[in-house]
Amino acid sequence: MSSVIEARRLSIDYDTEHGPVRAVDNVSFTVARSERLVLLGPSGCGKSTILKSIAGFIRPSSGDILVEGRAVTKPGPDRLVVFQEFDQLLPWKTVRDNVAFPLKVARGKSGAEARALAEAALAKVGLARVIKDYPHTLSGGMKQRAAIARALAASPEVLLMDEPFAALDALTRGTLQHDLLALAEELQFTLVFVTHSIDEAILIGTRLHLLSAHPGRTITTFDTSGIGAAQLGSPQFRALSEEIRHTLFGRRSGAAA
Amino acid sequence: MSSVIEARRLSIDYDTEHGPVRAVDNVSFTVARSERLVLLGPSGCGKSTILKSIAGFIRPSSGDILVEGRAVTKPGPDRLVVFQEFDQLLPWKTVRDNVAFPLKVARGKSGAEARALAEAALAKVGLARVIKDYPHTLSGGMKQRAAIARALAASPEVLLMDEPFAALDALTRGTLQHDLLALAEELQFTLVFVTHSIDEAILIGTRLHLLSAHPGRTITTFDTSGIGAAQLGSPQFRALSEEIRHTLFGRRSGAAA
Amino acid sequence: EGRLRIVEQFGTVYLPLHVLRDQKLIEKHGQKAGLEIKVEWTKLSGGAAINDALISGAVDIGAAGAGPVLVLWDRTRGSADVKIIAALGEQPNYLITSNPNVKTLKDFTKTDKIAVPAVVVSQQSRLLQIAAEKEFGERKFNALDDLTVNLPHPDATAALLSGSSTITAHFSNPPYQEQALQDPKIHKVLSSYDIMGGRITPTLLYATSKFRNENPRTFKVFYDALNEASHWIESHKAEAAETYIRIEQSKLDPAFVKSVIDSPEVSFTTVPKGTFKYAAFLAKIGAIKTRPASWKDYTFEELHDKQGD
Amino acid sequence: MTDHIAEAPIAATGSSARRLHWSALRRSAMVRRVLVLATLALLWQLAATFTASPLLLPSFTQTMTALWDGLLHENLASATAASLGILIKGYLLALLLGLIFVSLATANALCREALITLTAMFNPLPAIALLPLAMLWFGLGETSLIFVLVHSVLWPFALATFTGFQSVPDTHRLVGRNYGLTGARYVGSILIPSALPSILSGLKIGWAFAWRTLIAAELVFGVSASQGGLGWFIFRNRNELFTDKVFAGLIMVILIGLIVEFGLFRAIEAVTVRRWGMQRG
Amino acid sequence: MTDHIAEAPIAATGSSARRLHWSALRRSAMVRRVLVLATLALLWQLAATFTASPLLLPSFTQTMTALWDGLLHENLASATAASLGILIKGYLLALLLGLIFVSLATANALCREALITLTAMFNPLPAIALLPLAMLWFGLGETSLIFVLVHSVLWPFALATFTGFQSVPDTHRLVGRNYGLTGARYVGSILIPSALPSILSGLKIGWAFAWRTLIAAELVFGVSASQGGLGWFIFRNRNELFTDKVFAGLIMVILIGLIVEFGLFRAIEAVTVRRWGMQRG
Ligand SMILES: Nc1ncnc2c1ncn2[C@@H]1O[C@H](COP(=O)(O)OP(=O)(O)OP(=O)(O)O)[C@@H](O)[C@H]1O
Ligand SMILES: Nc1ncnc2c1ncn2[C@@H]1O[C@H](COP(=O)(O)OP(=O)(O)OP(=O)(O)O)[C@@H](O)[C@H]1O
Ligand SMILES: [Mg+2]
Ligand SMILES: [Mg+2]
Repeated sequence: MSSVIEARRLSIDYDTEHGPVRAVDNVSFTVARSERLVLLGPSGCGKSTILKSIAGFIRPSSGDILVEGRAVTKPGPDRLVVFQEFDQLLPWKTVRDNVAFPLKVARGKSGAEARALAEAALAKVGLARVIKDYPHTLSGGMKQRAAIARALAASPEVLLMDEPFAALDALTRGTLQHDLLALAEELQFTLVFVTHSIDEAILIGTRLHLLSAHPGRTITTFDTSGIGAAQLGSPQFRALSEEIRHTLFGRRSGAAA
Repeated sequence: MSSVIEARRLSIDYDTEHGPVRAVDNVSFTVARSERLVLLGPSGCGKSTILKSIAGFIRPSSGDILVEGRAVTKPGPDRLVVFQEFDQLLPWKTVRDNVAFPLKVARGKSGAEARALAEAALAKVGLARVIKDYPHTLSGGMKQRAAIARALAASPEVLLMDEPFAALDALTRGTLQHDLLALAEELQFTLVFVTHSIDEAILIGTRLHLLSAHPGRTITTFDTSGIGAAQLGSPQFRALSEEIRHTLFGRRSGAAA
Repeated sequence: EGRLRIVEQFGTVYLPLHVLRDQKLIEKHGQKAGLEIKVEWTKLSGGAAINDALISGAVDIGAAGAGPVLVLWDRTRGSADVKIIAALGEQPNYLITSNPNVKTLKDFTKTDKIAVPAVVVSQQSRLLQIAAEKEFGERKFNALDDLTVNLPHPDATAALLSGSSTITAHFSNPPYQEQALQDPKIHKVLSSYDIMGGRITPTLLYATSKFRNENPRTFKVFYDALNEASHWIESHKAEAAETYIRIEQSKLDPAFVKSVIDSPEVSFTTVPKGTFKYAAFLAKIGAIKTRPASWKDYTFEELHDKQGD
Repeated sequence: MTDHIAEAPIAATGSSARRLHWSALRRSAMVRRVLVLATLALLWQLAATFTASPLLLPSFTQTMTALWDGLLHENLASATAASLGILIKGYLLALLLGLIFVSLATANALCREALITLTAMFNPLPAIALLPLAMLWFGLGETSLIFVLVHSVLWPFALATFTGFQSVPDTHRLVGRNYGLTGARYVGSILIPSALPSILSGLKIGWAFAWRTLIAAELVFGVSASQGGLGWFIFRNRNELFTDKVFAGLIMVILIGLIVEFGLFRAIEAVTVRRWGMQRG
Repeated sequence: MTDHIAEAPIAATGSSARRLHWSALRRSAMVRRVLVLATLALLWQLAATFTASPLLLPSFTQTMTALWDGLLHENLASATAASLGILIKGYLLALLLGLIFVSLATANALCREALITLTAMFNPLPAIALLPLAMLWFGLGETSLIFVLVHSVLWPFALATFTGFQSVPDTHRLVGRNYGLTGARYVGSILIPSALPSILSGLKIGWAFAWRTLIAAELVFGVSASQGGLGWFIFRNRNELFTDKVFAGLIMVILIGLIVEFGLFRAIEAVTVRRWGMQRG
């Protein structure tokens, strides 16, 4: 069995002042090598929570998560995360050093090599101009792009991305979606991707895992391995998009996003 | 002349280690009462910067900003801001108290009244469940919704929103877009709205102000006052969307957003 | 007039003050003189703090060692004009050691450390300097200074008795020296009486001339009461010991306190003794700038008909 | 194996442990505290026994006996109360002055420079430097003690608080300004809560140094008549070489320190910075 | 009118002032500092003239004369150097111990409890309490001084640093853990830089209290007549009632404090926390 990630009957509770609150309820999925699983669901349904528990930051209340067949016990650089937060860049490092950092500490690259790789990755996300700047001088979208560059430069076996493109304009977003898919093709990493955009989910994912609103339960899954950038805007694509929308929200949505 | 906001030949520089960096270059616009101006442009083009200078947080390097005919000299509760950052909720207040806070300090409401209004506003954005929780227990999208509720509850004359819906799923986003428009209709406030979504821009705005990439310069403006939720998905809507895309990026974008 | 603020330190040498307080002698003498006197008693530690208090006017009468008093007299000449009111009593200070090889000052070696309350400037340090000058010759008064270290009396005593520290000698003070000497490992090297060639009064009461000029009657009352207290102690040693224990709320054994104040070397007298030699030495080494012509230069007139020196 | 993941990551992401787990942790925090204290007492007892020099280092048991004795038969309790009274007055006054000072420094560039300069100048000055001035201005007694206490608390507290204020995230500042908050309202509703972790650390340091200073200063400013505080209790017994009572007095200081830490500061932390997710255990 | 907006908001959003403006500000920060110092000197001079009690409060000019004299003709310079040498040794040792201690506390729950408990217990203890132990273990001299210095610096520094570590934002922690950082590497590359504002405030407070303690402790430990540091210089002149020299010694402390604040700490802040946008002026 070549499943890289396996979540079995996963439930996650947060302990709060008012007692435990269930965020994720009995969710199971498997992700095979070089598959791209997208978690899709309404705000607050537990997408980030699931991602953090794959990353090893949160221990499930019940059920378990296996990565490469072994139970996740701690975080590690085999599963790099792009967080949802803007402040995930370390403020005391320049943008370049932020990207070079995991290359040095987790990939054993030399300083010069790490810097060179970092610069290349930053150029790809359009941040060549600001490599020597500190993160606090970046705009929201620029911070997010730097974080994406940091994760991609380190080419992990498993990549966990939490709404990485949410703060980006259409052009930048399109470019990065394209780059991500190309890189996935090339490096064959396994991806778990959180988004609230249905179209993005179809484009990026080979499989979509739909979650209900709080607490997150599995609604259904879609196989979208056959659909890629080439199908974008096609009737098939739009039909699937509508179907997913309907499954999630039960009616046609009037949102412009 | 009934223009509420007037920016005249606005240029804004940030002073950095490497000298001043121009973020906004010679941008002018006026926003009439109860108009809804959308700033649209690529990541890092200076949208947030313009918003912050209208809010009175950043002094222009040249040119000036008038609000109600007077030069902006300081921030104030007549121009409430929904920031782009997730951490704009005050962590030491519950979600409800966060929303009640400006009502008390800037609108002179009594504690009970403020709390009641806060609860109503939070219910509208789907956060009734968490009114007594502290912000650090909220998901990214929930924080953003609370911030939106906070600004809307205080019903300012001028509302400045910086990508408020970026972290939201399609359904929530659609609902909030709808609610915002309804409220704008009802209260007739003046809105400056930053987004990177072209469709959202068309839907929300009565006028779109397109900015070029760094440093932000005016490309052109679009009058979209005739287009609303009713036109969403119509050929006219799609044609406009394509035109804007073309104006901004010079080619058809392959992004799924 | 009518108010007296007195500051003292810790030790049996302050016994006359304890008696004043215990028997309300100042108040009694005040009534005799037709004065309602309110007495405030304060405790401070260290001559420097007492000097500050006196100059700032926070207290009226202080008690400290001859060293600080003479320095203060020297520095305030022409301004506050601090002078000595009276002595508290004659008491010896012993140089004691736990090093069996030390019989005289010459026997101290580099490995010995002599504890004094304050290197160079304290009463004990000055006594040691005078002794050193005698022992090693003129101008060699600081021969032993390098062996001295700062340590308050109680800590020095504890260190010496514990035997586990580097302190091998202590220029001490009653009652610590008596306490220490109860230990057979400790012996006496020198007494301040040997050094000064006779009995001395190590602790003195002093005040500013301003206070005396402005409160002549109160001053007189205090002086008379003090004399009575001293006389009373001389004839009531056992009761005086009890007074000490009562006023100081001391946990010491009354018999021990009595043995300290009952020693033939101790007597309670208001007449200063041995201060002039001391002052002359200080003037010689430059610690005070003015060389007094006689002991009367730095004492108030009340004492001038006594046989002091 | 699962314990590791429970340890580090849950501490990292917050209160994600299960209910039972949490109460077990609480219990074990208590257990750990007792363990630490017991170990210390044991080490002390051993060291004292080994040293066999009760004049320098009385044993734990001797000290406890002296403490008991001091509380029952001597004025240890009232001396402690007297010291505590003065301490609290000086401490609160210093906090008030510190807050005013730091607030002014936030509002005005000249005040800011004055605060930084004054702190750099006066913070390193030992109390000895203030004695003459204190006596000159306040005479002997409580006022002078309070003056010295204020000196020892004001600067470190102001420093910690000012650092906290300067580190308040921009977003919090902007939100406050956006609502038109200025002056005391801005400081009170934005800066103070946002800087609370630093302020609490300043409060703790100030509290500790207030004690250090008081004990030392009581010796210098002395006592009138027969009353006197804990510092005087210690000094007197030191003068009479009752080292066990000296240590009993110090144990009082330690006990009060522990009570204030766990009864007050930790409690405040629990309902503020920890509850708000601003500080992790 | 535009000045207001330049003041508060620009401070709030960061380095958005124009180049010229910034250098003008820098210049005026210098001007302000000089203004503050001059005002203080003037106040002092007036107070001294008014008090007319040079034995308690010598004037600014008298003190400056004494300072000059002390540097040229007396051992003030060498005494200062001696004190500074010991101070730095004790200070650095305390920082090292503090960092180790706090790092252990971050990694292990028992160590954490031990740190909190020990700090609450020992921080309020005056140096006097350590005297017997220091004598017992280290005898008299430099080692004992360093021991007392470590006591005065270690606890407040550990407290401030630990507070800083606990306030490190979750995202920074998660990023560090995500890259597999643990132990010293985690502390060094995540916790220390992220907590740097608090650590710097701990460094400043520790530095100040090291001076306070050293000046006081030199009177008790390890002074023999021939050598002796600044504390001894002050004490001796105080006993001999050369108050102007006492103040000259204190001015040395103040001068060193100012040099360290503006030459070292501010410089460090400028290239770290301010540069990184973690702290505002
Ligand atoms: N630290 C926490 N303590 C308590 N509850 C929490 C905590 N973090 C998240 N939750 C709750 O868990 C649920 C899921 O949160 P999560 O962040 O996983 O949502 P999400 O799907 O990522 O949402 P979004 O799209 O808005 O980011 C939410 O209801 C939230 O309130
Ligand atoms: N504090 C700062 N110091 C220096 N430069 C800054 C600062 N803040 C922003 N900038 C620069 O100004 C430019 C505009 O930033 P701004 O945040 O306004 O962009 P934006 O249009 O909001 O982008 P996004 O859509 O990514 O949020 C960027 O190039 C950014 O690097
Ligand atoms: Mg999320
Ligand atoms: Mg922005």
